[in-house]
Amino acid sequence: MIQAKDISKSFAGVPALAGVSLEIRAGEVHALMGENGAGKSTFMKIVAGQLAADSGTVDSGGGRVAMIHQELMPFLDLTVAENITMGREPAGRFPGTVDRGAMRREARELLARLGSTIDPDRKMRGLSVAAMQMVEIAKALGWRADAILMDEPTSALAGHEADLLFEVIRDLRRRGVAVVYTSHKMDEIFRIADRVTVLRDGRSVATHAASELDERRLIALMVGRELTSQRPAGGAARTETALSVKGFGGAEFEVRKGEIVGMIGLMGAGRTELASAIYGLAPGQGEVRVNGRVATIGSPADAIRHGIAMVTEDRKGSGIVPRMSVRENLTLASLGAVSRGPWVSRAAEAEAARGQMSGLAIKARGPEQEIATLSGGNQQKVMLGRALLARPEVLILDEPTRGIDVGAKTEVHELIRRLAREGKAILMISSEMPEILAVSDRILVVREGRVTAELDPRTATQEQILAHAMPEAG
Amino acid sequence: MTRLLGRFGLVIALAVLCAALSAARPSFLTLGNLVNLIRQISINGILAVGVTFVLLTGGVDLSLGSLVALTGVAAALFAHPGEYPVIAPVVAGVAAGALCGAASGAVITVGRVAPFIVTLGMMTAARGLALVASGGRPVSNLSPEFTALGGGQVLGVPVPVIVLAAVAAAAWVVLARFRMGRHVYAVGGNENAARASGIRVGRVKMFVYTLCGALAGLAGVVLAARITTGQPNAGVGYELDAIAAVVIGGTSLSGGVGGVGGTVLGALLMGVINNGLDLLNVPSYYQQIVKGVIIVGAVWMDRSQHKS
Amino acid sequence: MTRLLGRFGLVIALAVLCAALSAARPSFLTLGNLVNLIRQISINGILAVGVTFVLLTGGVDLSLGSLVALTGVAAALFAHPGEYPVIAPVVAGVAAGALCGAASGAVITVGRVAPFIVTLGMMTAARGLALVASGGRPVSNLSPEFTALGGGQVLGVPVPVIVLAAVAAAAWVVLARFRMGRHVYAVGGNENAARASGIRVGRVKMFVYTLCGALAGLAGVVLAARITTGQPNAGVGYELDAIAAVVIGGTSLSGGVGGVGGTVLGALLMGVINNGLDLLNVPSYYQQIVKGVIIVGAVWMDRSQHKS
Amino acid sequence: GRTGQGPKQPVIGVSMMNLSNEFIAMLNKGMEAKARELGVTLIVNDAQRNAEKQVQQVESFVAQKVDAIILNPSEVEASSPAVDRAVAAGIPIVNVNSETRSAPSAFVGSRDEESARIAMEYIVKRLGGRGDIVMMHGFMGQAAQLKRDQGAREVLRKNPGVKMLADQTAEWDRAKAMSLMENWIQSFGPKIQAVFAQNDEMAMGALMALEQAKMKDKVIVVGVDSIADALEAVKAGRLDATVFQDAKGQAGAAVETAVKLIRKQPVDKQVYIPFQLVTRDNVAQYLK
Ligand SMILES: Nc1ncnc2c1ncn2[C@@H]1O[C@H](COP(=O)(O)OP(=O)(O)OP(=O)(O)O)[C@@H](O)[C@H]1O
Ligand SMILES: Nc1ncnc2c1ncn2[C@@H]1O[C@H](COP(=O)(O)OP(=O)(O)OP(=O)(O)O)[C@@H](O)[C@H]1O
Ligand SMILES: [Mg+2]
Ligand SMILES: [Mg+2]
Repeated sequence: MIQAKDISKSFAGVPALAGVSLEIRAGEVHALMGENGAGKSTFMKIVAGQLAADSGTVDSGGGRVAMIHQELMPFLDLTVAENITMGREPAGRFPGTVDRGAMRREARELLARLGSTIDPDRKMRGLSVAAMQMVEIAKALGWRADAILMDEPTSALAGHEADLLFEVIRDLRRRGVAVVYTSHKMDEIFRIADRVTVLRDGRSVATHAASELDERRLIALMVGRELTSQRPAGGAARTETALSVKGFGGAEFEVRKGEIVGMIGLMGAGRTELASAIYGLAPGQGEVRVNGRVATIGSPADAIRHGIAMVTEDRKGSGIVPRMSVRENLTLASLGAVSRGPWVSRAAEAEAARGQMSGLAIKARGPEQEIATLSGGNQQKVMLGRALLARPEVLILDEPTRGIDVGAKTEVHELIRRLAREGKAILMISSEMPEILAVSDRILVVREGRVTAELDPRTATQEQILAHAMPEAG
Repeated sequence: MTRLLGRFGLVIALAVLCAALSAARPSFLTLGNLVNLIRQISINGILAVGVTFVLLTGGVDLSLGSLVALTGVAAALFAHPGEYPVIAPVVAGVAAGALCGAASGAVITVGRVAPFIVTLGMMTAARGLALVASGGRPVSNLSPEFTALGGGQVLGVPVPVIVLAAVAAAAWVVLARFRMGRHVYAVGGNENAARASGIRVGRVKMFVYTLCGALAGLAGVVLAARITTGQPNAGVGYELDAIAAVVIGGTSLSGGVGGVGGTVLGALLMGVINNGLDLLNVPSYYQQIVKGVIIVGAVWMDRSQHKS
Repeated sequence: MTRLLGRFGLVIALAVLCAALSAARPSFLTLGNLVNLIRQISINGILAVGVTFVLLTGGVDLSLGSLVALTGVAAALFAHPGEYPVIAPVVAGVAAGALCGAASGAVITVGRVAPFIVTLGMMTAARGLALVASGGRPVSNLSPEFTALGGGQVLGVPVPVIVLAAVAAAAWVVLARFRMGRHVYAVGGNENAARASGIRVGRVKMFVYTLCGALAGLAGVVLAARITTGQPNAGVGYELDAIAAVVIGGTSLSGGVGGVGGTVLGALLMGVINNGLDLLNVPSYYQQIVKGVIIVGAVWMDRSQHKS
Repeated sequence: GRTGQGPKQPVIGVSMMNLSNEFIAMLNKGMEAKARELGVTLIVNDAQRNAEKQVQQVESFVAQKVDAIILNPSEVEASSPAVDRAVAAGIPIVNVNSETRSAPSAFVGSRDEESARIAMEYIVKRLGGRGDIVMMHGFMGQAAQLKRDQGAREVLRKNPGVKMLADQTAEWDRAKAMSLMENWIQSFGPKIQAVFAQNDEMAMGALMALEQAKMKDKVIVVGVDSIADALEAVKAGRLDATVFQDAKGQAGAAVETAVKLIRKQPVDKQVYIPFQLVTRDNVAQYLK
């Protein structure tokens, strides 16, 4: 179906892909695996014809190729239906016109296939990242392509929605559509992939049938060494309360020093909304106390002053400043610490940036590389580094490992643990059940903006969590 | 519905202004003055409709004022009595505008030069061309059939008003019902995503700049007919008035949001302010202060309405 | 280093232009003419430096021309011989500018009205204020100490050139080395990210509009001193020239990218074009055509240089 | 603004070409003074140099049913429809200061060509019929620029000994004129013997550039309009000459004519108020 031969591509002289060849057959799900920055997205964009290779050929035999982008590309001020049908609008009665009714119907049908009930007439702006990802998937399906490239389609989705996507993928496979799939969620690969190709540093390392692999071997191929994936050490929670929250339409909880509280819920459960309100980024009525003292927070600047830092979920929208360097992005929330009066101290700043880059193993050509040209996972690490440099006592992490590779994910989990051991209070929102179970000391389940249950990760089961997260029947 | 509601604050601002004016000056709400008012906004309205397309793609066109002058001269050169049929000057004006617009569009898409710079260059160059083409002096002695396009009436409605209505209606249909309209919003909303959706972004941009130029040409024709001469120094500053009408009407300068309905409201608001201040006989210097304050105030009101 | 290289094409365009001019007119490359040239760009340069800050945050300021008039009048009112020390008119001009800028900034941040509209309103209102304050006639009879700010020299260097150099250097330091500078880039680069990083976006915007107004005031003072009168109708269209210099210099209209170095180059390029066309005695009409083409051409060259 | 009161005062609509222009503002002041004296109400609109706006304003006056209209046209051709509208509506209209192609009920003003002719003849006389000059235009294509250009060239044609080195627009603006003059000094240096600027603002700019280059004593500078600054400069011996246009005289005559037309009294169809050359010798009578 798709023949890619000897694809090479470099950015500003630095190779991102070096002679990658790949054959994708009709009716197979081909997983493309690799660490952050291995070249997966670059490869997919070249196959989709959205990026020109330096050398090499792509032959898709005249078939149509659609792509789900890792970085969401919504038209924020258009409706969901308009987004889904953009570029292939159903023709209306007169030449050149569009049939808006058909557009809406088609959007609703595509979303229904994914089990989503998003209103096709809603504006994209204001949808959660997860909802936008759903729209993006629906849009790619709408092309009825012969091959679909899916670049981390589930990075913002919770297990339940991912399951529905897998149903759709299996259906596509039955119809002979070729699917190329990337994800950093290992379990997904073994559930859905027929074959797996591993990229490492822009080279193709191996292609195997998925059945020949297990998680440990796959990780070893990706990372180039065996990874000792043990469960992180146990909690270090102390007794002093660092953060306590009351109000915000039905939330009341505390996070103690050294404690990691995981917050889980279905897509759109309101976790982001709640966290943003605490951080002063979104409107909300409630009381926040840090170390027992009431913190009046009207803006993130206030929050940071009170020792709260947050890594936001929407990396592109409210995370990176794309045209700034890695250094400038890292120190953005802590310029005061590297300044004398109004002057930014170049030396202090560079040192702080270098510290985070090595501490988080950020893969970049150097601190001066423009952050927009980093791979998604590495951008995410920069966001973490920015929050850490603000030296917070309370750290709110909204989907902190979204798009981060297995190796790095373990590192980030270990890092979160370490921060907890240093006494920081951590509120971690995640849609990945295994992550919540592995990292948290305590789990809060959120539904419709309210905390509906508090569970112990050592005893809680996935079914139990789901039961609290699902809306009550009737 | 949502679109109209989106501009609710603006409608209210307009209504309040009109009520205040007709209370102070009964002559404001006469049919004569209202027709007069709409005729007064026709040139700005036509330009504003054209530039709405450009702003929706996230671009800008600063050359409109100069294009009005150039195309007015071009039209006037073909409008002397007894030389050509009356369609000739209209075609000449619109074609000259479309050509200039297309030239700007080509440099913007092919050369990837910022629209601000390209159309600023066009603004300067087109003014020079207008002076060269006219020899620096007004082109007059125009046929009565041609000047009727500016001063005439059909069934009691002034021709410029009919032209504006037709242009606005057509633009609304294109933006709301045609694929090209969707693509205009897409390019302005997220250019990369538009490209990734298979939209030929270059073509869309060529389309909007050419259309905007053509409508500037139409405005130039109407203006030349109205003032019965092709004036090479006409239209100075018209581009800002046109863009202002569009932005007052809620179209974002960064593209992707807005539409022609708001633009017409915006042009209307500006017309009412100008007309009202003249009717109230506010001294010229204070007029400007009041005008600045009202424009900002109306948009402010509109925006706060939005939030609620 | 990368920043300078980024503007490499512009430097080349400038060099080519200068070489061609000095070949055609030996008088171009005389010290006298070069000093003359830089003095001529000083007003536009000061305005352009100010508006660079605004454009970097993704905003715009259309009121500059009117502010130049208003602040020039304000300064002139305090500059009659034997009334106040020479610092008084300078303070009056700069303060008037800063005040107007702060007013625009406040409406933009508090009212969330688009900068285009707010500063357009300010453009109209400030012009009216200038006319009211001056009674519509030039304020003349200014003290020689004051007019020396426009016509005087220090060690052979004209005062306006010194003012421009000081302003540009200070602006460079703020943008490249101060926290506030970084915040300006962050707000323009991604306002949401800036807010989430604890930057008080409103304060940054207040800062840039106030600064831009203050520098417009300084430009107004220098202009009034140079033409030895406070002209209420001075400065029409200056805002476009200033913004053009900034954009030619590589600062993006959507914010976040650019800097003062490019702005100075942009102002220089515009100055060379104006000076050169006068020296070559190109006829008026054609001057405008040539000017438009050169500006677009230079930026095009700069952009294509970028890609390689 | 509205002047005077009373139930049956006649109302005159006035559309001025540009009230930010000093001369036009003086014209306006003169009209208001005369209106007060005669007990009529003026509604003054400012067209801000825009002919189309001027047409609109006259249309508004017609819609308001004023008794008479005074038009200070911004363009010969482009402002003509304004006159046509008033005539069609049967409202008397008086053009003041400059002409339109369409014939108004009456005209009060001066011939703009004449001002340039007077200025240029003065320059030719000072140069003894032989020399090199430069000319600064107003905003290209505007009526005043065209007519002053025409008047100046008429004189040059009759005096082939006087050569125009360069002519360029400075758009009526003092700062632009200063830069233009600086550039001319760079390119022609001492060859320039005289400057004719189509208005006094530009003449002042040229004057200051020449003074800074320490060349003023060798170059004759002449402007038009007799604005306050120019008169002061003539008095101080800096500016060689300007041409006086009688704003008060024009304004008074215009209002008087309009009132007569309202009262259906006979009027002169055309009242020309002559220009006068102002030099150091006679400047005292224009300064007050
Ligand atoms: N536009 C660009 N300019 C410069 N470098 C780039 C650009 N795009 C990608 N790169 C570099 O190419 C390499 C491969 O990036 P790519 O996005 O393909 O990685 P990836 O495998 O998709 O990673 P992730 O899992 O984090 O999404 C990275 O080192 C990245 O920094
Ligand atoms: N699929 C959806 N359909 C409609 N509205 C949605 C959807 N997803 C989110 N929302 C809106 O967003 C609000 C809360 O979203 P928020 O982003 O806070 O949720 P979340 O728990 O962080 O979930 P996630 O980020 O996984 O989507 C909801 O109240 C709802 O209005
Ligand atoms: Mg990727
Ligand atoms: Mg969320």
